[in-house]
Amino acid sequence: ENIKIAYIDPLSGPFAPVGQNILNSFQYIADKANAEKWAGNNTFEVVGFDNKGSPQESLNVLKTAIDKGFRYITQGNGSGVGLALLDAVNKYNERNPGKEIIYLNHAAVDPDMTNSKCSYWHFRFDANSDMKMEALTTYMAADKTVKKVYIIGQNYSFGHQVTRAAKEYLARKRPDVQIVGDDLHPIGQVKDFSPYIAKIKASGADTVITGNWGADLALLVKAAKDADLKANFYTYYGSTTGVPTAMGASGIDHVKYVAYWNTNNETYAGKDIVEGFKAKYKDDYYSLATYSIIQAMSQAVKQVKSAEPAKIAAALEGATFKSLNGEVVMRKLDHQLQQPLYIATWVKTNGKDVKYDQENTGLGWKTNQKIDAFVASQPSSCQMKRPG
Amino acid sequence: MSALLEIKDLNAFYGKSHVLHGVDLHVNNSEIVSLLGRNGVGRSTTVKATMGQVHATGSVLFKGEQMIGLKAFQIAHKGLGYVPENRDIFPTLTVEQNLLLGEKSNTKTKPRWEMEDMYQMFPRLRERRNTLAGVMSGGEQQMLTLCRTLMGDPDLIMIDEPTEGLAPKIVELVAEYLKELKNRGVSVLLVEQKLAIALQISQRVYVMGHGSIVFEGTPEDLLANDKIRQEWLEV
Amino acid sequence: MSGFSLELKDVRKSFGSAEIIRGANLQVPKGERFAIIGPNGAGKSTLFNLISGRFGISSGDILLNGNSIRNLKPYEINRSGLSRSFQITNIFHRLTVFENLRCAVLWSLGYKYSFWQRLNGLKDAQERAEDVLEQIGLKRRRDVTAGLLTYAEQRALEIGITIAGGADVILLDEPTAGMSRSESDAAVELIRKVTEGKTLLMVEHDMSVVFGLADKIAVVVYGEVIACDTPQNIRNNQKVKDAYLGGHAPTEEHA
Amino acid sequence: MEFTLITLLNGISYGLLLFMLSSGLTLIFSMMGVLNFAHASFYMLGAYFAYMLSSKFGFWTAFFIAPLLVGVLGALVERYGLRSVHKYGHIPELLFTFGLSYVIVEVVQLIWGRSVVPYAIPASLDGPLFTLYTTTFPIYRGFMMLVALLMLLFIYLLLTRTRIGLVIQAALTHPDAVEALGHNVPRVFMLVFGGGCALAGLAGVVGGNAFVTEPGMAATLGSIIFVVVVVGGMGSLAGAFVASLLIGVLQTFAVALDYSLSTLLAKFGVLISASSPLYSLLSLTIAQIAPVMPYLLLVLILIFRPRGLLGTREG
Amino acid sequence: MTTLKYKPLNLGRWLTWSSFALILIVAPLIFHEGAALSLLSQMGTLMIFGLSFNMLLGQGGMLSFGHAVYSGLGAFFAVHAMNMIAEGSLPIPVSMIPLVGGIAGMGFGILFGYVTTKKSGTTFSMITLGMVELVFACSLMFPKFFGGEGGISTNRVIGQAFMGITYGPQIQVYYLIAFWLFVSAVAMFAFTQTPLGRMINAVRDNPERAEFVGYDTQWVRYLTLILSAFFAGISGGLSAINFEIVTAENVSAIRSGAVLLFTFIGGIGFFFGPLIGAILGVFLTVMLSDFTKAWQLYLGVFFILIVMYAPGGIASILMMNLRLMKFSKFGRVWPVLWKLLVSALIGIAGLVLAIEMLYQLSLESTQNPVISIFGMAFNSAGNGSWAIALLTLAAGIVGFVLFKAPFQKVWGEVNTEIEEAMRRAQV
Ligand SMILES: Nc1ncnc2c1ncn2[C@@H]1O[C@H](COP(=O)(O)OP(=O)(O)OP(=O)(O)O)[C@@H](O)[C@H]1O
Ligand SMILES: Nc1ncnc2c1ncn2[C@@H]1O[C@H](COP(=O)(O)OP(=O)(O)OP(=O)(O)O)[C@@H](O)[C@H]1O
Ligand SMILES: CC(C)C[C@H](N)C(=O)O
Ligand SMILES: [Mg+2]
Ligand SMILES: [Mg+2]
Repeated sequence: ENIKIAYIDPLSGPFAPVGQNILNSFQYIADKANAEKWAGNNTFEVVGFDNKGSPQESLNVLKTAIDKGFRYITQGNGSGVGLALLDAVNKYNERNPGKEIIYLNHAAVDPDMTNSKCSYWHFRFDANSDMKMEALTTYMAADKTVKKVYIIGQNYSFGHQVTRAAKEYLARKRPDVQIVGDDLHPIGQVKDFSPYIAKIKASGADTVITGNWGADLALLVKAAKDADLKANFYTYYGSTTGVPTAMGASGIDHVKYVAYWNTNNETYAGKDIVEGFKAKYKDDYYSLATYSIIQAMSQAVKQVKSAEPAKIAAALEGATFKSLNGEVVMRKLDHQLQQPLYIATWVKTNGKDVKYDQENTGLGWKTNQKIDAFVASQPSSCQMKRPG
Repeated sequence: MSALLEIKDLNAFYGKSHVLHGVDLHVNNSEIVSLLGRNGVGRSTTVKATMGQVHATGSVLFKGEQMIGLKAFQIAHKGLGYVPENRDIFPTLTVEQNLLLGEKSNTKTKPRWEMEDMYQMFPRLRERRNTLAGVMSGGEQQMLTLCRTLMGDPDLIMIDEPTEGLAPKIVELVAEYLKELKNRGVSVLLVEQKLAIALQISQRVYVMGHGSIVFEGTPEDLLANDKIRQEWLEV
Repeated sequence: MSGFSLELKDVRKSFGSAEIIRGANLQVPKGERFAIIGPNGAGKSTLFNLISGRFGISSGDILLNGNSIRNLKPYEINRSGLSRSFQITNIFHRLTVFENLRCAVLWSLGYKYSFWQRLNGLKDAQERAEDVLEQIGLKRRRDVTAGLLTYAEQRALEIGITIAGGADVILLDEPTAGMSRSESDAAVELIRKVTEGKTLLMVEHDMSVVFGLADKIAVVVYGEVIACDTPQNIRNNQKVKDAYLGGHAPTEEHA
Repeated sequence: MEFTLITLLNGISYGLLLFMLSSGLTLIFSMMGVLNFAHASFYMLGAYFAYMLSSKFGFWTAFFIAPLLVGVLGALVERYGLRSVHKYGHIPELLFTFGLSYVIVEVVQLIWGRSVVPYAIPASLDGPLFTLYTTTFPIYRGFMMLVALLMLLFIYLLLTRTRIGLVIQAALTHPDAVEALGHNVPRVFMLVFGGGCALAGLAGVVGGNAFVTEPGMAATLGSIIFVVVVVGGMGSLAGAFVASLLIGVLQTFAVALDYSLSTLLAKFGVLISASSPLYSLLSLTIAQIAPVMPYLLLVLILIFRPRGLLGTREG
Repeated sequence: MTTLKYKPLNLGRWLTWSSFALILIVAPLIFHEGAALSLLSQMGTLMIFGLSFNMLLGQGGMLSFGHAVYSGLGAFFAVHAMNMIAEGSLPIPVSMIPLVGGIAGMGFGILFGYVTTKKSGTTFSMITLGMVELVFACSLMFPKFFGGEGGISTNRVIGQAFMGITYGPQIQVYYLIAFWLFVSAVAMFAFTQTPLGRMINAVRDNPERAEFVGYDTQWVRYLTLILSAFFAGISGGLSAINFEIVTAENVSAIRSGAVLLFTFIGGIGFFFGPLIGAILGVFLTVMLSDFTKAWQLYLGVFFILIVMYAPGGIASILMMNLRLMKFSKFGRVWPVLWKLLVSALIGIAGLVLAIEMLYQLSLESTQNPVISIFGMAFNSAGNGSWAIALLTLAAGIVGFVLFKAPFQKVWGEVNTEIEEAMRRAQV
């Protein structure tokens, strides 16, 4: 049986680069899975649908996809969109019993989606922003030079979550650390961050935490360099398409990022994929979630011998499977994948612990620390409503 | 000597409606010629067509050169001046700027007129030199259009109803100035409603009816010819 | 209250530094036909603009039927019974002739901003418009888009719109400008007809029209009314001759 | 102190970039009456051309050639597009440029792809210009400011030393009459539009690497430059200049001010709690409303001074 | 638009309206497969939106860049109302939600309109532009009301089913929209036939003169805007029901631009222009983007072509040809017309092919270069298919150039003849 997954993400507009890269990743992994028969005789097909980055458009696209017979959708670029889809999927499944669809979330990391708004039909394969913040702050806690922290983020659900978490967790782990300021700026609109940098400078911060992604991150770092801001940047998305190029050498040594994976990991797990992907798409593979999703699906399909979402959902719950960052669990409680996290720093490639660069900059991510799943793990307030 | 302006078998069209049916007329050096006729017979169209502003066929020779097919600005550069009816002044510019636009950038010879002469002619304009032309009185606008064209130092000037909306006294003035133009060697093709003026100052007159010339001669001839007058001018 | 339809009391108007109207005084009795003449740029149209509320006046006062209309908005003045035409034709180009006139009558019939009545249901408006159409002799052009009318026809429509609202004080600015003799004769007749029993104030350079129509003539020079008298006396008034008429007294001189 | 100075400098340099963009727009807008919605797109083209050229022939070649290319492109657009629309009036003209902006973005993506291109600041202009206290001020920003000022000078001379401005203004209302006076109106229109676009292109050349060169760059600046033009006063170059600086500085400073009504009230001992009504309104900080400011300014200006700060005519 | 002579052949008008109603009723029966229903629903809402927009642009000559503010805010109020119904704190049926939107839109019409309509012309346009950006930026400042990036979602299946109508199934939503569309369209057309409706035309043509016949032009504009905002609000309310989510982009300049775009494509000169515009609009934005990544390019090019060659919009093209048929002259045009059309089609085919292959090469370089268009497979890497593309394109262009002149000639002749005929008819 051929399992069709609708990839609903921006394929045009400002966020298209990220969207396109992850779509390619999906298709690459799908091909690999089909070739290697991960799911026995079942095959995967990932089809891209352009949601133009808009929640409302996403719902249109969802309709179309459903009409075209898709039973699985995946999305990630933008928690705003994510929350909207989550809601729509729930409604659809209520109104069309027996025709349920499943939402495989590859990057929308707003914790609400696995807490207050958690849903039986939603599975998140990225680590939510609280987990990442947990890891980040744990790492920072060890670093005594961190004294004054500034938090800056995009003004939308995800940005808000990062700010909130940062404050809470730092207060818990390093009460001595002082939050000298926090800012929320309109997403994707600021072209000149120097005023923000001036502000950060004036605040005397030695460390900046930001959930910015895409151009918003690139410009931030660039402006920091221009004004010769010495502070370190702890980011979420330093590795997403476009950022490395824009950062260039300016980010060396003081830009870090936290994610569920790093190409230059301890064992270079997944290097064949990274190389293969680079060869095929002249682009970097960084979205491990694509791998995890296909992997998990394959296992579930094999297990229940059916591609019926209702059955698959049941199988995915609590499933344990092997991904490139190790043994991971799709927690039954809230459908949040429990997985280790990496913290890495932007440095020159050296062929030893930093083999792979990004976007041909000759610069890459050096793993500083791998945080085990249980450390990063977060409690969940999810009251999962299960069918029947 | 060959005429300064020689129009032969001029046909003009607005879109598809055929307005001029073979107009023939000519203007010699330094003479005033009037083009008379009732409303809507096509006098304005004749001058517009000559100026290349209406789609026309036939032949318009100016100084022996063919004007048909040229663009308006090219024709203007040949030394043909045109004062449109209904006061086409530039409302958003001041009086002085209006006059400035009249000047030709690439004139080899020293022009016959300076801004000063214009102000001499109509002191009213000097008083209002810095007001926006758009707010000027009807008559003032009329004066301005005339002067603006003169600034371009034309050898032949075609004037469409220059006296409309002018006070009787000014009308007489204008008549004087037209004579003055002629004395300075500028020919004039005058489209006029006011018969008295036209006959008083022009050497030859044409009468136009339904898109073609129905009479040519001296003012005296016209006064003598009641038939034409009744048929084509009065009611 | 005074028996004047319109009264100007020492009206002044300056644009920036230039004072254009310098204390104009004028009294127009009810039902009279008044002509205003004067050199170009004397301020005739400006006077009209002040009276009809297009510009506010700098000082002085204007009374319409005894009550001040000083610095009222044009529409307010129009509502209180004064209507004007323009020197440069000023109609609703994209509407048909009939619609032009109907728009002109709507307010006076009290339909105001109504959006709950069907136009075609408003019999009185229909009839009034049709009448005016008749009067200005454009019946056969009823459904032509106004922009396509010939110049003379547009002038006629201009007058039509002006009188349609049934105002009792009418201001006409050079109604026959650019018309040939025949047309302006017709226009004069039209004006005489439609302003029957109304107070008429008009600016005109065509002396034959002026002397043909006016009961009284006011002469404006440099923003002042230098004379206001019967046509006869005006014709013989030396001041006027010098300032305005010049050598030739009006005669039949038009093509 | 350091903060204030630096922020001021940043504000001014941002303002000057805005000016570089809006100057072209003002020219086109005031002279031809065309609201060129594609103006920011030409800015983008400038950046991309520069990126392309500089990677082959170095920055300085790009600096001079790219704007020309954009200018020529603009002229062509006028000649083969706008001109035929002109007779239909301003709305169609505006809509034409509106559609054009769609097309340009797409074409750019077709040629250079959807993501950021590495259009870098030339080494010769990289690095700090001077250091204020501890903050460095990059050379490139200084360079940007210089270019903007030169541009201002150039346009000013062009407009005051030639009649071109008059011709176009007149041609707006009475093209026939202007032609009859011996001016080649179509050509002048073409030059102006081309010139305006070239200016936008130049802005792109210097702005593109100061910030990022990506397909979205047009959209983000698109409407703000309209604000500048209108606030400054349509057709007033000086106005555009003042407005650019004003908005530049205003926005830059606003970002930095974390005061809100509630902080103000707090000064008077009134404490606003999250529960109290209008909390979300009262607790809005100036920094948060920074993005709105230009538009707020726009609306206010248009209501109270419709012809703009230094504008001469309305609408 | 009302400057067209609507001869009082009211029979004809009855026919038009009842057939309109009929179409609305049967449409879903014809197009039922796939996403057709949701497309129809979107068209419906966009139609109301477009018509209301044209009240300003077509009727009043007011070019607004911010019309989405009214539909958008209407939508937000509608969505909050629905959530309140869900909580049971608001006892009204879902069918009435559009009215909530309408009233909200109207309210903001009263608020903003008072400011914007103080001015007309470019100034008006600019103020509306500023206003829409303002409201949009506010949407991020008041997440409580606007729901920030993600917007506000709702559930339309609320309150007890009334005669089995739950609004769960799309078809029921469609008919709700169709109903409101019909009502609004009738109302808006009726408006053009009222004193205010006529005066707004007058104000458009010559505001000054309008003042001198007793009308306060600002009030005329203001009232018209309020009414138009009301209908915009209704369309907003409907879209809230249809999508069950309302986001900031509903009040954005982009949305406002879109309605301008489509209304113009449809034709602002005719009352029904926006209807056509809406249909095309949905096709171009929603469907096309499913078929090709180049949709924005096509949209832009198409729009530009319309602006350049048919500024009257599709509606005017339609009417032109209808007129030909009415005067039974179409026969004369057809022989030259079809050649032109055919060559145009060929050219377009070639162009599309080229563009698609280009996209494949530059953006999908990694996918396999073979794409299938018009049911045929083309290898965007191979010269063969490029040759085909360019040849077809060239052929099309040549044909077009060849047949353009004769067509224009005949077209001009025929139309002048008709105008002559009409003039004679009048005189
Ligand atoms: N733009 C136009 N489109 C169509 N027909 C026109 C146009 N301008 C003038 N006409 C027609 O062409 C004919 C001649 O017009 P023209 O203006 O030359 O008359 P005229 O002799 O100048 O009369 P007038 O005293 O009104 O100036 C008239 O019947 C007029 O209706
Ligand atoms: N808005 C304005 N600003 C400045 N000056 C003005 C304005 N309006 C009119 N004027 C000036 O006022 C003077 C009188 O103008 P007005 O139009 O009243 O003259 P008029 O008597 O109607 O002359 P004509 O008989 O030529 O129409 C003119 O010199 C004109 O330039
Ligand atoms: C693709 C990611 C940058 C999306 C982001 N993490 C979000 O949740 O909004
Ligand atoms: Mg004429
Ligand atoms: Mg006057």
